[in-house]
Amino acid sequence: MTTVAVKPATMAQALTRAMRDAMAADPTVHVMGEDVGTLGGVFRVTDGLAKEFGEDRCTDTPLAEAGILGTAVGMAMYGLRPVVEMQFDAFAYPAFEQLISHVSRMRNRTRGRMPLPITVRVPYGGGIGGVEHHSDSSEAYYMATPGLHVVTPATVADAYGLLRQAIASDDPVVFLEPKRLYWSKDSWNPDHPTDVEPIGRAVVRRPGRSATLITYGPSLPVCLEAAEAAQAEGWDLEVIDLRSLVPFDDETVCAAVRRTGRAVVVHESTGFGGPGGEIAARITERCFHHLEAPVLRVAGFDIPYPPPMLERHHLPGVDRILDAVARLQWEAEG
Amino acid sequence: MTTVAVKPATMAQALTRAMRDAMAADPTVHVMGEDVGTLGGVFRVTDGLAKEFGEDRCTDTPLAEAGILGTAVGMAMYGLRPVVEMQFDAFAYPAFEQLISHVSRMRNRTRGRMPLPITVRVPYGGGIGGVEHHSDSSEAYYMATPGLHVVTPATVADAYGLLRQAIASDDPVVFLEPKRLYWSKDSWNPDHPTDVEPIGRAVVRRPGRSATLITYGPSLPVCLEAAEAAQAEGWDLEVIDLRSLVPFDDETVCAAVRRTGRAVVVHESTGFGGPGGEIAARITERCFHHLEAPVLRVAGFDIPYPPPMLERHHLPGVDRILDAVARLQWEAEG
Amino acid sequence: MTVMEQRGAYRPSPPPAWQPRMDPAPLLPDAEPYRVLGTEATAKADPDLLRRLYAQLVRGRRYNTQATALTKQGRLAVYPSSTGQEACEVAAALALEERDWLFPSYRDTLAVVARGVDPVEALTLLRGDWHSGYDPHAHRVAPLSTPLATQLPHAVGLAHAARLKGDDVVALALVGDGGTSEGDFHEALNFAAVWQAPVVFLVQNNGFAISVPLAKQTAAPSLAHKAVGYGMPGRLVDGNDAVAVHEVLSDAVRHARAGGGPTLVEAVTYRIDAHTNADDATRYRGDAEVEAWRAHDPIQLLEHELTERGLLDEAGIEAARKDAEAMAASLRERMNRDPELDPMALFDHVYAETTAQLREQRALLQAELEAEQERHGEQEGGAR
Amino acid sequence: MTVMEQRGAYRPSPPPAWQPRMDPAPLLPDAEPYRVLGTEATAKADPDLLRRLYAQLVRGRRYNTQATALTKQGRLAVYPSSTGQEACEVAAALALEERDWLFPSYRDTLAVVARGVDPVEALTLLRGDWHSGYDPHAHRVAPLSTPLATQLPHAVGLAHAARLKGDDVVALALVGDGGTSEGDFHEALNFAAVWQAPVVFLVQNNGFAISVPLAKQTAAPSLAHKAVGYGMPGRLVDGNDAVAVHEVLSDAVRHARAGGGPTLVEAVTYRIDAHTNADDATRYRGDAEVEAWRAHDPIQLLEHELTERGLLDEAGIEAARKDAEAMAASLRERMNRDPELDPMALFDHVYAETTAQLREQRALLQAELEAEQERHGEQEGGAR
Ligand SMILES: Cc1ncc(C[n+]2csc(CCOP(=O)(O)OP(=O)(O)O)c2C)c(N)n1
Ligand SMILES: Cc1ncc(C[n+]2csc(CCOP(=O)(O)OP(=O)(O)O)c2C)c(N)n1
Ligand SMILES: [Mg+2]
Ligand SMILES: [Mg+2]
Repeated sequence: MTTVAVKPATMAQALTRAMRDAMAADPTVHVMGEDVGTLGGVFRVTDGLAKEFGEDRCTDTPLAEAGILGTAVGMAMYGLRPVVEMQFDAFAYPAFEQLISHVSRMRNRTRGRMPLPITVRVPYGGGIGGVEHHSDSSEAYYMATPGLHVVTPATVADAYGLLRQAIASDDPVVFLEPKRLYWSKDSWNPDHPTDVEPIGRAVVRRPGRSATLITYGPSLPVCLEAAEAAQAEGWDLEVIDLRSLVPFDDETVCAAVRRTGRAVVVHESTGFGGPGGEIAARITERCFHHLEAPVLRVAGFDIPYPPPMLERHHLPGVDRILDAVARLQWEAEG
Repeated sequence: MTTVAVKPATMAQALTRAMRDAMAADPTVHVMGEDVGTLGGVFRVTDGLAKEFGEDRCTDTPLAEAGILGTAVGMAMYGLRPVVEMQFDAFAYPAFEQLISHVSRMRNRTRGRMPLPITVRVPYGGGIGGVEHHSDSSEAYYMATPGLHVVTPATVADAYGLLRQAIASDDPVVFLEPKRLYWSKDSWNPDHPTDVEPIGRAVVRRPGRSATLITYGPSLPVCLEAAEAAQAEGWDLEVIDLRSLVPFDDETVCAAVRRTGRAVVVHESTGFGGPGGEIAARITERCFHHLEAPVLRVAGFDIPYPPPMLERHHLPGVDRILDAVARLQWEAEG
Repeated sequence: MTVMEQRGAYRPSPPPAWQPRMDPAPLLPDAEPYRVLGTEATAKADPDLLRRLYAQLVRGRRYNTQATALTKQGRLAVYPSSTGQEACEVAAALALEERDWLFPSYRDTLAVVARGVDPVEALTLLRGDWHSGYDPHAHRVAPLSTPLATQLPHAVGLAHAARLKGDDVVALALVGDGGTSEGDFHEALNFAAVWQAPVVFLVQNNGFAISVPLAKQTAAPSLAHKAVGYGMPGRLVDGNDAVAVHEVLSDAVRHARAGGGPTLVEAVTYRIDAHTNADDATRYRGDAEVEAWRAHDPIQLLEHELTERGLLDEAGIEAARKDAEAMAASLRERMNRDPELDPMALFDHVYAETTAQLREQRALLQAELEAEQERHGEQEGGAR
Repeated sequence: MTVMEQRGAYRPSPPPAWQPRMDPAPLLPDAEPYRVLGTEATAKADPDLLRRLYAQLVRGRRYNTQATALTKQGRLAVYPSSTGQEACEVAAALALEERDWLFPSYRDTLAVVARGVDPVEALTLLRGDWHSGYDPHAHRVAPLSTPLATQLPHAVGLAHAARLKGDDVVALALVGDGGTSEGDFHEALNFAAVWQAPVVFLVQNNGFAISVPLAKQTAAPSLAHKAVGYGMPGRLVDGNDAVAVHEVLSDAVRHARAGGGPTLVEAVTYRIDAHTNADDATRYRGDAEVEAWRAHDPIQLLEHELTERGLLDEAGIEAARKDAEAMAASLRERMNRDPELDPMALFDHVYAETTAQLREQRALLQAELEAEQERHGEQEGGAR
């Protein structure tokens, strides 16, 4: 997939455009959530939608997340495609029961007769100086819930393309938006905006031969930076952007790891019980004899997300990634 | 720790006795939940407590799990030690926000000034012929939440001992009770009932030299059975009962794996994003050069828990475990 | 700018935003549950409707006893009986038009059946061969909801969606007295009122949530009094008076269909049986209470009325009974056949398109089953 | 047994369980918010209390403007101002005895400060050096609760626990109009009423939940009308009338302390500032509305009253102003110092006893920080 870079936009703008285009193309697409209408969302990601499509298509709901997701379930039962915004990661927790007990299971429960094409947009992760409850990385909860797709863009083009795909999907998608990339700018091609790999495919963002960094969402830019810095140490690092945690692209990931023989999984979420465990375990199961070193993980510490003034110590940064790369038993090679 | 086996009891009885003894020893211990009072709980685990200690100490609450856990938080703030019963695994989901945003974080939030010594008892897992929402294995959600202890007994003695420890702990403990072991009987010593290893320690339930099965809760008896059956195939399997998923006993687990060089993690919870990923990843990180084969996982499929008539296909059984053991690359040895 | 610099006009009047709002009086329920049977209002009731209700009640009771019997025969994993609550179950189904939607809770298989769903399909969840047995779209009945009150926001969303589409569809959602304590109850009613969604909430207050009596569930004057807090009318009805329940629900459905918004109906009734066959109700309630309620049996109330008014004679009673027996016999017979089970179906509906992971796992199970069959074959072969 | 075999007594009376229950009338709020200032009731108010309230309101407003200024100077990460709502914030703090507990929501730092917590500690969360800055037990103030309405069940549990212990402690919990839509609001009020817990709920209805106006939040006649649905009294009060709020809250606290159970109070007020400094309120509301409310300013209302009654003169006003300025100056000065940060503290309070895993991670961070310092040292050394 080649994208002719023509027009710089922020990730937030690409997301807005994705919803706008989806709403224009399909009258069953409805956006709903707290402050998504008149205000355009606290991150302005739904800006303009209520104006263009009316308040019935982009609705300010009462302040109750279970109610938002629960009514979205009913709307989907009647043939609509709700796109639900949870205002922040931690404020999706009240909707957990609806998500786990209904959204993820309704298709299976009814033997396919009642699919729920709901997109749950969750701004997630830290690095924005947010106070408590505004910086959680909750992807482990969603990954452990069969029946959900869990998708997260790291580039502007993917923000558009993956959100369009998520809204078009007949399955429920938890769409995790890395808050700190909302204002990241990139060039993309608005004429081929959906010209990205499908949900379920990982993408090699930087080819390399020494070792593979496997990451997603907010940590992709950090990994790319680390890969640049690693050159000075003589390491040519490959960087994979998973894009979709569920379904998981074993093929792309394992092909890369088999090539390099070494891998580090990088994410912001806490390490223990976080996504990295699953990823490292499945790589090891599949590529054991290609591994020169154990798959290592660089993750947030196993602590509640820190207050803003301390968050930099928690977030995986370039140095921590390079330290992990250094521990990939290079001496064994010689 | 040696336990003189003297008196057979069911796990349910041991749990009841643990609460009874804790309530007798400490007037701040309060039991609360749906139907825990007059009825004694739908599994009769709180049987007799309301009668002995009064309804103020063992309280039938209104039917609202967030309310139950949320009021327990307030009670703990005032110095009580609430023991909360969630009626079934899936009915703990409405309490998720309280658990994640408050129970797990209050101590850290207040720099240790406001600990919450709450025990959340959750009957979990399948194998009891339960209809939808009555057989979930939700431990992955709890493991991924820093600030919680996650404990699960697999023996009658541990049911008593670990629950006493959980109630006495100054930290919140999610105490997962394997439903299908409620009626399992075992001999234990009521005179030394707390004579078990502390929370945080894993225990070798069966020593062995060929490979290590790592498991917990409902899958322990299955693993022990598999280990017996494996003898016929010439495998001498070690079986480790984790007992506590958080904190995790790396020491015991890694010592075992280093000895045997091969390991299989067994649990009922879905595999993808489940506890096994974390466990396999951390073993690999720590014992890579001792491993003759990748750490394999035998888990529930990545599907919503099946209806009762199909659950046996989902649950890890002896054959599936032995098939995994067979895949531990034995040929590599020769 | 500090306060001091802001001096000026000052208005010791009511706060500016305050306009006299909706008068709460019409939203409050009557002091006593509304009844028709045994009152003057009974004369106005349509004889045809009364007879239809009667026939359905008799069928409903028989359905309950038959399903309970099936648990004893191991044909159902569990059955939460609605014996004593048939008036609510049946009236709920009959108050709806074909295009409307019903949102049952786990106890409401009878309402589902009364709406036209095949009883065997309605019982799939409780038999345990799959989660939901019927096609929700075929009769516009949502799957039975086990997590309490979670179905209420679904009903609101569906009703709202229908209204947005311009369809005059109403959703009727059922919940128990215990379920009203859940946050989802609150959120659903609030959304419904704010959106003026065409939805009717029927609380079957049967006195208990498993073992917990109403007094431990709420301190409210009645559950119907919750309605005013959402800005919708609350109605209180004798839940054993099928005619009254039918009338109150029909009014609420009409009101909703006409754009009048949601209504909360509390039907005061009683759970005659234990919570489920697995429950022992003697642990938490006495016989006297149950007996008092048996004397207020929904079927007998209606039967008495019909007989008094000459609308029902012994032959009519016998006909209803026969019809019910035929239904029960067919149900029994069909439930005694083992359901067809396909373990592979476990993987078929998790996603619209299966994943590589599930394909792997499917293959694993397939291989296991084949090995199992081989072993069986060998054993049988060996035994011969 | 089928129905037919159960014939016998039949009772076309109200359902057996039905006893006339609590009369709802006393639970319903007045049609208009209760006011004292500008009415006859004002004569009865204690002059000392009025002066105390006044001084606190002036301080409170100054606190709000100072904290807002600190956001502009980068000294606070964010500040949700309670400008316009000072009467509620101050009255909430003053209505409590020392042994009582306050459960604030994220907007209520002013109430926390008015209760006696050091303003710098009250602002810790919003400065961002830690989550909660004060010792909750020192002043019996729970940590500021960001997840809306989640603090309400905490207040109920604490009040219930105190009552079980025999302490006559009351909990006062604050929540916004938006927060009333959350399930936790419902569950908390229900538990409180069922347990007759000594807790008072104060809803500050300031017209908005960020951008969402009350009309999109609820269709109820008033938020106070929700009380009857739980079986507790609902009270409606002019939230800008500090004397009225103080009186209503004090009554409710007294009632709770005496064993009378919980009360829901709705104070009608207005959020004069944007949601937080990061919000742009012009996107969703007009100036006229804000101006109307400015003319109903809580400080001016009280100041007018006090001046009229000869309880306050220019010197008194000046004294209050000076006191407020001193508080602001001290706050400014102390907030301009960088807080002490200890990255290692991230690991210290996750558990009572740290885990092996956290020890490992602590060591990792320690090593990183040492390496960082070394690099810094080298750079500085090199530069010299
Ligand atoms: C969220 C949730 N919590 C707990 C349960 C377990 N449970 C099943 S039925 C029941 C009692 C329900 O009482 P009520 O709402 O009055 O309905 P009824 O059984 O009387 O029909 C409980 C607690 C559940 N199904 N869902
Ligand atoms: C559970 C939850 N959902 C969403 C939010 C995000 N949020 C913060 S403040 C706010 C509006 C609150 O409105 P209201 O309750 O009226 O209080 P006010 O801000 O007016 O004081 C929202 C939606 C949150 N903090 N918690
Ligand atoms: Mg009930
Ligand atoms: Mg507000």
